[in-house]
Amino acid sequence: MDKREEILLISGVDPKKCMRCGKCSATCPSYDEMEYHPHQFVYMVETGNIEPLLESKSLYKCLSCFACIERCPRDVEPAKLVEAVRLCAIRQKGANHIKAEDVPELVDEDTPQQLLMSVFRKYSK
Amino acid sequence: MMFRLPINELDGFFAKIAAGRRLYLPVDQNDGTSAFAEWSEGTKMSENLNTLRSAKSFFFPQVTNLCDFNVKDKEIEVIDNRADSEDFAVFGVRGCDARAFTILDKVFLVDPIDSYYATRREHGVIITLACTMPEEHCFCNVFGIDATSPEGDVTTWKTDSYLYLNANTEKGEAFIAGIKDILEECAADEVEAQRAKTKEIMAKLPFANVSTEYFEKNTLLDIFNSEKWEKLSEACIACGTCTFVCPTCQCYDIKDFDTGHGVKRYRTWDSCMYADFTKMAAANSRNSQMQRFRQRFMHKLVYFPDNNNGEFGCVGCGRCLTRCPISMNIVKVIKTFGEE
Amino acid sequence: MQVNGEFRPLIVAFCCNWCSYAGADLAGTNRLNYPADVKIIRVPCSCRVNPMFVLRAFQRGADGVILCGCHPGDCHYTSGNYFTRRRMTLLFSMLDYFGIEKERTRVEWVSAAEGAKFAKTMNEFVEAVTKLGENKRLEDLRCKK
Amino acid sequence: MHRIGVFVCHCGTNIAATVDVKAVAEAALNETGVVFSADYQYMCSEAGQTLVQDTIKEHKLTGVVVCSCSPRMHEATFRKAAAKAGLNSYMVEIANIREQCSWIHKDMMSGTEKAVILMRAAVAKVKLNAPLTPGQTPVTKRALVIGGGIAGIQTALDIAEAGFDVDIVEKQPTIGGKMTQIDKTFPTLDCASCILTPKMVDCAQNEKIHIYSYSEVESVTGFVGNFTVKIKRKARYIDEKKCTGCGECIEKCPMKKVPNEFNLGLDNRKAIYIPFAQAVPKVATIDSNYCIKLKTGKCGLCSTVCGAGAIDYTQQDTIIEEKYGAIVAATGYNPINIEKFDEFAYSQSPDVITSLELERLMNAAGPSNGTLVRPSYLSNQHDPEAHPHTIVFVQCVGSRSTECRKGSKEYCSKICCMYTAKHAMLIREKYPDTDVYVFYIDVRTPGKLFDEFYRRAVEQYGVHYIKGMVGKVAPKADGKLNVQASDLISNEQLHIDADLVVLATAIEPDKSARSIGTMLTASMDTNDFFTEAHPKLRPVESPTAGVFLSGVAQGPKDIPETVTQASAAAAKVIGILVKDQLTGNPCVAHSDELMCNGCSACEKVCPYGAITYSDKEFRQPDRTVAIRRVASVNPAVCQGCGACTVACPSGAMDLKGFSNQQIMAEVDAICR
Amino acid sequence: MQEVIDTAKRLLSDGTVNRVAGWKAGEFPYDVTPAVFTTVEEIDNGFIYNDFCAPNLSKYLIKESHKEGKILVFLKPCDTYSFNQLLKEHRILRENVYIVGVPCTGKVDIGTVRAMGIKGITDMESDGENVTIHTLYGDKVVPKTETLGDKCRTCKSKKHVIYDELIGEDGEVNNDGARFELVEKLEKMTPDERFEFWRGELSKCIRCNACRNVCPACSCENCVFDNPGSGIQQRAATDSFEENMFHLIRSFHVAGRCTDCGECTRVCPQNIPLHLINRKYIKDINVFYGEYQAGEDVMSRAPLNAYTFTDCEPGIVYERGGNE
Repeated sequence: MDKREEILLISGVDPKKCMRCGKCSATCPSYDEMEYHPHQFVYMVETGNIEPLLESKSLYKCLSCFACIERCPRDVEPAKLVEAVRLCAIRQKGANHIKAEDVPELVDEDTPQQLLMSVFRKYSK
Repeated sequence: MMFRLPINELDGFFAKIAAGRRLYLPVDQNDGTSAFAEWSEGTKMSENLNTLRSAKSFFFPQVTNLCDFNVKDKEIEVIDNRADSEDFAVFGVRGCDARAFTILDKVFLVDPIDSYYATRREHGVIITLACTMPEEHCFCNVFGIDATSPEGDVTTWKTDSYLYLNANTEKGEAFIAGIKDILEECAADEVEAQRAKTKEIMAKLPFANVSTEYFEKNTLLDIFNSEKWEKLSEACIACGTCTFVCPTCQCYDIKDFDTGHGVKRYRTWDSCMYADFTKMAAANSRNSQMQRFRQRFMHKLVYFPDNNNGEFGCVGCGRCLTRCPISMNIVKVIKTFGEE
Repeated sequence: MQVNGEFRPLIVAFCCNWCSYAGADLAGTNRLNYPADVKIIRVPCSCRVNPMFVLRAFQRGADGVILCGCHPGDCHYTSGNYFTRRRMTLLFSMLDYFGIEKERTRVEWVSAAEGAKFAKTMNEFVEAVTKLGENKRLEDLRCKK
Repeated sequence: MHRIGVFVCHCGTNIAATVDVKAVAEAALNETGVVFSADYQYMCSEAGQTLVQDTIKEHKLTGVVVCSCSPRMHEATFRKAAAKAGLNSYMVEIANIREQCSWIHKDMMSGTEKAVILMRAAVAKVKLNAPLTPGQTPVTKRALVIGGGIAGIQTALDIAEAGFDVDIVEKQPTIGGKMTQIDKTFPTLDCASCILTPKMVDCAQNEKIHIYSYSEVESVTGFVGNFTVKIKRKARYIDEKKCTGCGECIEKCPMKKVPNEFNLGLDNRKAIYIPFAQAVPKVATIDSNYCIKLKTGKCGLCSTVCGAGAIDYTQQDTIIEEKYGAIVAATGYNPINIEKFDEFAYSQSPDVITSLELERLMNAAGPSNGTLVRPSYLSNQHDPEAHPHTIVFVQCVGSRSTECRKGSKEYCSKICCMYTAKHAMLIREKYPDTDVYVFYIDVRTPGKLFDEFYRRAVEQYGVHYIKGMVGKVAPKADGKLNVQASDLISNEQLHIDADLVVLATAIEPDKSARSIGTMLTASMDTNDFFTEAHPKLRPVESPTAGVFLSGVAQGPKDIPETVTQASAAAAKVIGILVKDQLTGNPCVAHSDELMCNGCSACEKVCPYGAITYSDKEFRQPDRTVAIRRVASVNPAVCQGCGACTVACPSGAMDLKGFSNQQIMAEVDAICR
Repeated sequence: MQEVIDTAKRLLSDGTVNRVAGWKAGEFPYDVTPAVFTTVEEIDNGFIYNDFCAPNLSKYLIKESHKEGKILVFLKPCDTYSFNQLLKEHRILRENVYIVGVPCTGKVDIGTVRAMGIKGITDMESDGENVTIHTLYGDKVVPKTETLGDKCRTCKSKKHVIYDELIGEDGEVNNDGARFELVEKLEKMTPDERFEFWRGELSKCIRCNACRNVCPACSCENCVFDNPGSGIQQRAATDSFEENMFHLIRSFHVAGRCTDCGECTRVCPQNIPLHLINRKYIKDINVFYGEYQAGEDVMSRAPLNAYTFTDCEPGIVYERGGNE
């Protein structure tokens, strides 16, 4: 499977739904720290231009705050794509950066699981 | 003269009969009931008391193709389908069904003779089998039928060790003559023990004492005008179940079927319970379900006996008792009238 | 039907007046060939086709029955083909349940502009039915010649 | 006895080249009922038609089969020809041996064979044909227009112009609709009131037009040419005939704190009010929700000051009934509720407004008398801070979005691009000191002079058009609005401190449309826009005969388009009203009452509401009388699709011209 | 059940109703007949309600509700669905009917008992758990669950969907899908096997019309099969095609209207599992167009009289499972 399909499969996102309004990027709190912005993520995944994304530090600048998912008028869910690309990067390296037993037991139960995972990946890079 | 056959030679016996003609006998179906089917090597005879449908269809099938009209361009050719009957034998007919044939004969073999029926009657041998385990819905004795010694061309009795045979008619004699080499002669009273035992059970049947006296003593009009019909018929759903399982019901309709290149003319069973039975231009002569319901029982219990020296049009097989969707039946009718 | 030792199927096609019948006309205008085994019956709308007609065709010796109507949403009567869609889905499913070859029945949406689709559909359908051979499971022996 | 004549056309060589026409004609004579057959070069020619007509007379034909081209081509021709010869035109059937035979089959044998079969099918069918006569129904020469906006007004004026009576039912106290609230119109920038109010006055003065303002449609029965409509006239507690619209009562009314819906709640009005100065009818209305007299029984000031004695606190809702020949649905639209779009802070800050609110703010008759002020300073308009310097427009708010949970619409609202360009332009013209930003996804300007208009906004007026959406609007402590947006071209995230944010809000059909649609049995799409009978060819007609569509009720559109459709609908209405009788299609469904069970299945599938039920007495076979519910089809409404015939389990419902027996006879003939 | 009898007497005596539709005892426990009772004496003289009262009384109300005065009817949970469906189709005058919902734990089916090979049944008693069967040839005790007919073995609901008064506690709808198990089994067969199965079953049909005449959905004034004008009138099946035709068309006519009351199979004198045809339609409708239970309410649109823009295409029949 090529990278693009892998990412689409992991994320469950259909980038073709994007109408290029840029609301995701407009709403993104980490915008300035990013090399590739959320709307670019969507476009680049759609065109199969994945390599630059895998290399980019933007991956780890995404806070997984989900503002882009919340605001997107077409239900594209860019944050899920970002997460999928991250996962791809990890799989490429062939190892997880954090062990399950390292997960502190005292994590707040209300915290979304995806947030935890994103944070772990980000800070264990 | 009584003959017998060791019971373990039954298959050979069937094979012998089937060699000269088609042989039909009751066979078990997957739902616990039995039906007449053609015998072939390995066919097992059913142990059931009686078949779900009666044996009347051997002589009066549900559908008979009377004739065809072939159309070619604007020409019409008439084709008679009558001469198509071959010899056959029906084994395992019970006393009730056997009596039904004499009733049907009184309809179809009196002038004008129904040639379709007559042909089949001529070609068929009826081999009856004496009952040993009557069931609760049996009431043939009410109509003077002796199920332990049924009518038919040949009567048979089945015991654990032998099948006993006795010819009642010329056709029966001829039939036995044809298979004599596998039979042995025996005394006529060898079946008496079995008969006595069966009769003992029959005396205890729930309907053993049902009386048809009311219908013999009252006039046609009194019965016809009785208020009881209304209540008796109120649940009737106007289906033809009773008619179609009945061994004596003989009404039919004639229908034409346009095949596109001709017309096939059929005779099919009909039921007086149907709203469109004998429907004519000015609708049906019996225009309520009560009238139709009454017709069926009046026919069996009053009209038929009136025309046939008191013989009832029912043989007490009990099929309608077990199959009626709403459990209304001739026994309930007889009893309701007899109550007074 | 056997013609010169070769099986030729008899296909009855019900076509709605507004789209598919016009589509069939267009196929003709464009001289697009399809087998002569297909005989078209014009109905105002595909929703006019009673399951009775489908069975009737099989009874009388048809080997395949196809219904053609406007594309969903394009019905001249706004909703007719939506009913057709449900009715025929259920009927065909039932015929399949009875063990009757499902390739003998078909619904296809053909617009007035789709002459080519009409011809293609008929070619495919005739081929599929030819493969199955004679309709035995829903035939009426009385109607046989 | 049938006496059928079969006529086989050569169509030059079109048919004759692949079909042995003589053989077809010969084969026809073998069919029962066929007494005559002939082939001819061109059946549709004068001579061919004469042959048909002469044969009908000479052979006393009871039916005619023409084997020729598609019935879609010449069925009408041969029907007319038959009628001229005295044979009912529905006793003619066409066997299509050209398009569906000779043109697609190459060899003569199979072509001829198939042509014979098609001929047989047509003969089999024609033998079951019955003479049909199209039904005639009288037409009530009066039209109803539901909705008194620009769409309804234009439709009514055009119908009245043609000399027919027309009624407008408007639920608001005045006609005029949304256009009355708009300041200027694109792309000409002329004043909306200036072009609309004369039309409103025309309506009021036209004796053919009757306006039922403050009224709603209660029920609709009947069918094309013969609708009966009940209209509820809501109590306005004013005698419309007496009120002169002088406004004295409004002056005196002590109840001042009623949100003014005309100004979208930006200011207040009195409990007794006239929505705006040019209202038609210019009659006051008492708002029963706020009137002190109606609520508490005390007050009654208005009554005291009214010189005309028009005030009537005891007025009740009344229902009137009127008959119409045609109905136009012009129910209009509303901006969607955007309270759920919290990223734009609409509910948090008064300075975030919808475009329609901006129209009121810029209108000379609006709450700020035409001076553009930040709504937070409406009560303090002279404050130097009141004037906005930085204004942000956000496009596509609630349009083109799948976020149904927020009340978004998947469709494009069509008008926003243009009115935003208009707003931006007007502001820049009037207040050159302002910075105007327009955030857009796409700018859609298909229309005459539309793109030029938008380019003018950019090039002449210096409006900043930025491709990208606004992600967030955050009110700041200093009263400014922090607008966070992306600029997709320069690939930057922008932060703008704005004084005013204007949201180009999606529009949706008025809430009343759904219930009116049900009453009219007019079909609607999932967005509650009325469906047209055909999206291309019958765009102003509803599938329900006699019901027409005008304006946004059918789909988003701007004023010129609305007016176009309004006039088109009027033309369609006039087309009906001008007739004394409507001639129907005789191939309609009919129900055999003796077999009908009254189960309602047919009614459920009828797209036209052509089926009604009534209890009828039937003599039973046993000579008793039973009352049964049975269906009957209104032949004037039925379009003959046949959906009901299949829904009917008892077979009581059948279709004339395509009856069960006819179609089965065709099947039989084909399979023979 | 004494409570049922008491209710009947009470409502008849206090004038709420002038007739009572119920079940009348027969010669044996199993041959109960639907009956209308007009007096308390008549009720005393034969009215019963027990584990043998299988007949669904709702169809009788088409006639009865159009007569003078109000009629009391006892409906089992599954019967109430039929009643609702008839109400929806305007076949019953609701105002003339007083419905008392009676509890049901499944009805003993005499055909099922006979199929066990038990002959000469003269008496039967059910204590709810077991059925004691007295025969001419000895007694037998059988768990009641084994004596249930097809309609009760996979009961769809113990909930009354309409009633004026209820006797006992109302039960629950059963959604375990067990009633489709046999349909699924058939679906998994090859087309040849299915064809053989249905040919075997339907060739037994004697066209007595019991299934049609008992069916609450088959309430036509004049059935197409009795109507010479319909073009498909049949008196008896003269060809295997006609055996199929009758059941195909009948099931299509009741598709989306059949409440799965199971009466067709119960009354079939030839023991044809007719409910498997109707259940196929019910299952298909559920799968294709969403769960739908006919008779559950009186307002919803029958699936065949409705549509959505996104309905599946008929081609789904070719794509779907089913063995090739």
